[in-house]
Amino acid sequence: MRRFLSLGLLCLLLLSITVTSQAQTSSTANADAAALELLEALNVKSYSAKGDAITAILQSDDERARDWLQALLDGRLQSTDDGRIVLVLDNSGREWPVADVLTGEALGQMSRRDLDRIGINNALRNQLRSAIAVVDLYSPNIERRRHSAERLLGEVDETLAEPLSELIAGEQDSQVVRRLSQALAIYQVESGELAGVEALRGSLHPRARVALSRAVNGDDPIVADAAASALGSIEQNLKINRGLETLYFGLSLGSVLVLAAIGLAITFGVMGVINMAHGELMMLGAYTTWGMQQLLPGQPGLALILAIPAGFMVAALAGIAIERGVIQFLKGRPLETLLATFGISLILQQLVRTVISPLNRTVITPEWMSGSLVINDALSLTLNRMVVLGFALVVFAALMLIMRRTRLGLDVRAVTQNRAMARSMGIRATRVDIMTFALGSGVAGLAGVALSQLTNVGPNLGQNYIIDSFMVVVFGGVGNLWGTLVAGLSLGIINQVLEPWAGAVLAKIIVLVFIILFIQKRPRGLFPQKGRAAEG
Amino acid sequence: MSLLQSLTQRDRVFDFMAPQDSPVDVRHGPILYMEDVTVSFDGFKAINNLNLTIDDGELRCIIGPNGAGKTTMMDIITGKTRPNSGSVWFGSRHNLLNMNEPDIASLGIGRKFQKPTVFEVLSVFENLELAMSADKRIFPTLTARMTGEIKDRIDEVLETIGLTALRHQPAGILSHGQKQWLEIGMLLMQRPRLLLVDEPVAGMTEQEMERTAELLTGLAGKQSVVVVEHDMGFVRSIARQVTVLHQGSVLAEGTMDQVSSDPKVIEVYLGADDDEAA
Amino acid sequence: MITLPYNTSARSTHLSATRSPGRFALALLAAAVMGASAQAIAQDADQSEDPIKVGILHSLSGTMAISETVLKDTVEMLIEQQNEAGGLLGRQLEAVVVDPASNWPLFAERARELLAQEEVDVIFGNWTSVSRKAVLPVVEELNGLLFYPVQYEGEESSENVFYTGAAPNQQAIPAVEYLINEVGIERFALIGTDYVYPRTTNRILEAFLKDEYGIADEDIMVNYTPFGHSDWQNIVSELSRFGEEGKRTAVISTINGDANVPFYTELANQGIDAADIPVIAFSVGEQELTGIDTGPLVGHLAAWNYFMSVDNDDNYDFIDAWIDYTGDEEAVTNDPMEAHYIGFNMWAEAVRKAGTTDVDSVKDAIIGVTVPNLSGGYAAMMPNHHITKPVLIGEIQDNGQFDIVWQTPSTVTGDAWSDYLPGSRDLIADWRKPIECGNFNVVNGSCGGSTAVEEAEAALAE
Amino acid sequence: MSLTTESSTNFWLTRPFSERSTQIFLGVLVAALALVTLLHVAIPPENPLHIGAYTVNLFGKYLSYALLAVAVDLVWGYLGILSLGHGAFFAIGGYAMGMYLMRQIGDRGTYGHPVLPDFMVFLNWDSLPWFWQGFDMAWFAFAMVLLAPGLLALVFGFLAFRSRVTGVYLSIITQALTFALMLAFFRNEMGFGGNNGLTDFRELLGYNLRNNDTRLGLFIATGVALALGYILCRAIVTSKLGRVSIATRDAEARTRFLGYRVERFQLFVFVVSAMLAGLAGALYVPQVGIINPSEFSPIFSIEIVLWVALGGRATLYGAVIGAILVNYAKTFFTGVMPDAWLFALGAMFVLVTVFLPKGVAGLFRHIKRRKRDDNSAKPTAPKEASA
Repeated sequence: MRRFLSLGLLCLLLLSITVTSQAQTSSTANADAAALELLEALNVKSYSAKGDAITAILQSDDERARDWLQALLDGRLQSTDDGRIVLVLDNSGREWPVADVLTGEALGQMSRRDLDRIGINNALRNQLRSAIAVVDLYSPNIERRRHSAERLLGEVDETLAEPLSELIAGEQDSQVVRRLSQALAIYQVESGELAGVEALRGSLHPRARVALSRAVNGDDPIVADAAASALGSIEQNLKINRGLETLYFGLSLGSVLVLAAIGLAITFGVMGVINMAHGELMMLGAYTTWGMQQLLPGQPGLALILAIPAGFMVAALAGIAIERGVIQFLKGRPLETLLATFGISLILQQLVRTVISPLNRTVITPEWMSGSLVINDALSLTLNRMVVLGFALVVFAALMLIMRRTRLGLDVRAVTQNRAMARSMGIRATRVDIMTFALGSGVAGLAGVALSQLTNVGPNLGQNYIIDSFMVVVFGGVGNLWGTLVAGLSLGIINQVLEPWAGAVLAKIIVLVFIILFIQKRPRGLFPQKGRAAEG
Repeated sequence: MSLLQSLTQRDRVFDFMAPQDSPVDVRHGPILYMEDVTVSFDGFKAINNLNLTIDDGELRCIIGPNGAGKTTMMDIITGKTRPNSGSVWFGSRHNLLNMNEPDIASLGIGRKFQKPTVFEVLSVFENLELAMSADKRIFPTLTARMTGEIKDRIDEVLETIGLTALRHQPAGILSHGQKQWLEIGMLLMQRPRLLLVDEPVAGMTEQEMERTAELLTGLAGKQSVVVVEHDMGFVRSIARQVTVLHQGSVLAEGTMDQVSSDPKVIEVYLGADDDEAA
Repeated sequence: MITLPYNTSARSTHLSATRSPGRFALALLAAAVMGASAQAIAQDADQSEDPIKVGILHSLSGTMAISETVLKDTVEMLIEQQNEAGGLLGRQLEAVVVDPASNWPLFAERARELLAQEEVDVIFGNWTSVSRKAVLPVVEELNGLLFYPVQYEGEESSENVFYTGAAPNQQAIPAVEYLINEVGIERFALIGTDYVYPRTTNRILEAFLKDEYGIADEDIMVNYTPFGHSDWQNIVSELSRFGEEGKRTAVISTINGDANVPFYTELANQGIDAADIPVIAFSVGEQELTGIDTGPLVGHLAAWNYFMSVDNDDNYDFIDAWIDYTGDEEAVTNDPMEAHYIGFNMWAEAVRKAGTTDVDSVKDAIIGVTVPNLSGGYAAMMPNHHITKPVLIGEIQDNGQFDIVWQTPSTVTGDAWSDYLPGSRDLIADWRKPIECGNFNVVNGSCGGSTAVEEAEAALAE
Repeated sequence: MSLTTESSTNFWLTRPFSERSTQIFLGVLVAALALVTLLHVAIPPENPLHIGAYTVNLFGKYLSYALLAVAVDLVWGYLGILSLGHGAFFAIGGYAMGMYLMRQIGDRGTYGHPVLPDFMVFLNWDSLPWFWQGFDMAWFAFAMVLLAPGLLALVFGFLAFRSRVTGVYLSIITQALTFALMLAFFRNEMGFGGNNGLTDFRELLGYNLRNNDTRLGLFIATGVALALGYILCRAIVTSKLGRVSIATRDAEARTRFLGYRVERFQLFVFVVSAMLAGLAGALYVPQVGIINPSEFSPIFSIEIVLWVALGGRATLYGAVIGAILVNYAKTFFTGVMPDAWLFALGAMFVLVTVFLPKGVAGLFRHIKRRKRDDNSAKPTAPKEASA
């Protein structure tokens, strides 16, 4: 349906453009008068009348036309009780700020009760969308041109073909040119021209693929064969991309598991504390991110960056509190720690529910993390997950450094191997315990910060990860950081490889069964280690 | 990694058809026979082509500096550690290398650990009861009753190891020496053909040592006894045959005097006698 | 936060607690005595000033707290308003709040407590189907009243339950018709959490699409995920591939609460634009959106019977009252809240009509009761214990609200038994005399289903 | 275990009766059963001392939990195996019972199908899946209540123990087991009703489940089952096999050198425990009226362990006290402070672990020892190393 509209509008538009190019622009005063008239025309019941009004606005040479259409599309074009048309700037809350639709100057607040949206139905929506798309083809703004060029793929027909080739000739932005010519090629393939097939060879864009696969069944054998061969190579190419994609999915899921588990690998693996509150420490990290964004409205990116140290600190402090308040009394009684920390996790959850809210909190994804990195038309890597993946690796590396290179790491290992001995050598075991636990908790906080970009920030965040975390740590071999890394990533990949053909649920089940069998094959995990924790 | 694989895996199987304790055959030759046994823990050879034979009813002392492989040798005999190569026979019928600890134990090889390990929360009496040679399958164990002669036997052993007064105490509260005794007592309850005794007198007073010496020598003849000990005095007091281990293989063998006069031995071991004995 | 209900319900049990501290060691005995004494107090309370007791059975902890807590608050607010307006039949209302903690057996236990112990006159509660199924036998046995405010899979009509949420024909089917007729969708992906509501809805939709619009099998994709599923990468990329076959494609999502955030996040990041593949959700409302950064989701759809953005003064009053009650300027309202609003008013109306809170009288009186809903229309209680509702389609806006893009011309009557499921095609529910049956078979005119009997015999014969 | 082994000359099953602790326990249990029954039946409802059907039902539930806790204590307390997956056996037993109850509904379901349970009609299944066959016969179903969990425990335990998986590793794979089962049972294709599980039960052995007398009956039955289960566990624990278990718990290697095939003893006790858990589940289901996969959730299994720990590990009666205490507290708090009960529960766990390391039972024993410190009282609490 959009197709006809776009074509119709295009003709109108081309016409109007050519007209305006000669005509002198009249004085702004009567332009505004005219514009107001055009807009008033929108404020009618019948949708067909609105449609005409829209076309009228398009034909008017007013450069504000696009903004008006956009506003209409967004439902921000509203009429007051006295029939005046205004632009609603923000329609949340009870009082809405409005602006003059022509000059755009603010008119202050108005009660939502006194405002009525200029309603549109879906037909109008499509009309508006395509209209805007076509207008954008001529917009000076490259982004808009690119966007509307994207939309033209597979939408071209003979009437659009002509002006399109002119546009390609006149266009200087390579991307737009590429898209437009692809759009043209698709049209050519659809109309059975061999040239189009050649042009589309190797293109991974779905629309291109669709066009070719249709051409394969076309009546012209030459074209059909060419299309078939082109399609073949494309399919081949797609398979490879599919594989890469799955691998990426696996890695990113794995990185989440690693992040969630790595803190546990320290508190549980090294200290032998079965910390059921680990998940809630992650939750604290996530909430810190949210809090930061509340403190710094408008700059989610900065808030997120700041949340990294903040989240670490918050979780670490909470960890210290737990260690001092409870765990220190349970030395050498790992099971007791399970009970106590489980109690703590309950308390923390309910605390968040009562203090903040039982509802999930919105954590905004900053610009530089949203969207995805486009490798080609068939493969694009989501940015947020890529960042998380990188973050996980950095955290891991940092921990490795701390454990291997710093005094703390040395002390920790000493205390782990032989507490009494370490003591007698003047290592302050209690202090080491506090530090270790704080470190583990802090890392949990970091995991929370990362997770806030992927999933719910709510009271249940922790529970959803605690089980998996233990699985990963144990699968990797308690007390072995490398084990945790390998375990996390491999489990992630296995899961994602299985998912397409086994389905999400079955995949998870298979992974669990795999873990069970693996453990009974290697009772101490991937990388067994000696030491207090290993005796569990 | 498949389930099937792991089920058909050879070692550590629940051998439900494990050999019933057939009598140990010592008609021709020794009760314990180790040949060319080698064990290496990631590279380091703890036992290196060890050859050792113990005759029936013999009492043998094994000495050697720390790390000579004494304890490892016992681990091999009792099935705790599997050698990389070599063969270990109990009598001329049983190849110990394809048996697990319980089989070997029920075959009649008892072991006393270097660090005394008794069941701390169980009473002295119960410790002995568990050690007693009996049908050790599940249901017999479940339905087992305390009969008169069992009690007599336990009392007897309690007598021998002088713990009668403490019979109802949890073993956890015993002194180090007493634990040693209890463990020896547990060995006696097992009625083994071969006793492996690892440092029996560590932490014992003079008198206790003497009692232990009597005990062990008393045992010899009825049973074969292998004693690993650092305390030269004690060894001298009981030893007829002495084997010196060094770096995982036999350095010298013979009576105490022969051994102690052996230059090689003096060089590697007795030279450091004083601090070893300490 | 502490309102009347807490004090009373607390009082009763506190006393009992102080009665037998010494015997606590022998928990059994202690428990026995406590239970008894607790009951005793409850009875004392009854003899005294005798308020109308309204039970509230919503999870305040556990996984469902996220959705259910606000419903508890809603009912408390409505009770407060009712009391300010002079109560009901000259008696005050009193809320009895318990926490089933998102644990299904606990739901049954709590329901029993409310009815047998606290002797409440009506219960507002439950969210998940399974919790309703758990409570159902209890409510029927003890002859209570339950108002269930959430859209559900249908296939049920109990004498003691009133379904103020949408049945499939009040949400799913109109939504699909909208997609086909207004948006021109030719290809459908049905994505849902693996439990009974999505399963049934999707089965109804599949049948509907094939029978009514002749959609081919390969143009329908069905996929189920576990609860709280958080890794949507594979499925979303599968979706985008599914949508690339040249036909206009839409996703119909019956994904349950918690899993939505990661789903939409993934959707946004993999760049699936509402203009290309619109996602229409049946269980994502304003409440859920408060947890999502809606910026990238603008244009995706949801089908409900109410949206906070409904431009109607009753609605604005309700919202204002809600904001004042919660004291949170950002507080949002949603469809299940409206359902409770309607349900509560219907019950109150029925009580007035019957002049008593006696369950049987109210049950009879409530059928046919009509009260205004918040979208400017009226809701009527039908003989099958479902109500009439308008169906609204809303587009997600960047401010977490829905922009209503379509609406059924008139209200739709809730249908307990779907016409698109073989098992229930011939069943109707009618709780008026003479039928008085929840699963009346119009073919063989008998109460108690028995449509499937023939099929069963056939199956057994094989 | 106040009596010494020497006098244990009598038959192993009757041995517990000569024990002080068992006598007290059974005494209290019987008294409680009698009291509740009396207060329920004899006392008229208006009397403040009357116990309502609701409360009876509640206690019935607690008792089934108590039996479950005893089962866990048997493996954890005396064998040193911390199972974080016992909820699985409980749930499987429950499902076996649930399937029987579903079949009993017959054609009274909403769709009135003579054979298929509602949810199958609803999912368009035309015939009963094979694993539902036979569950219409009580004897078969009840046998399954014990056999199904027992079999699972046998296979799982066989794999785990023969390869000497111990400590945390064992705990975690038991957790993996129950987690996997939960996900599996959530799937509707599995044929166990998916998330909705099995519900809407009508009658058990012909007795109407929606009738208070049946509830009382179930309550008493559960009490009896608890008593029997307790006696059985006690008998095992006081037998020589029990001492072998303790030996295994504290010094596994040593026990092997004494000639005991440790893995077989572990397997035996594990299977017995699993069966008891299954029985508990089967008694639980008809009383709460629903069984669904959430019983498989790892968190629930952890909770069970918490009951035991809170009551006092390795005492059996401690497990009973713990189970009843925690669940009573739950009921109590969720009623009194719906918004904040988790605080109370959480605090309870923390405080008990910090201040009562040996649980409530430990407290008892402590007091007892205070009263008459005879030095024949022996520490039955395990060394943590075995955890």
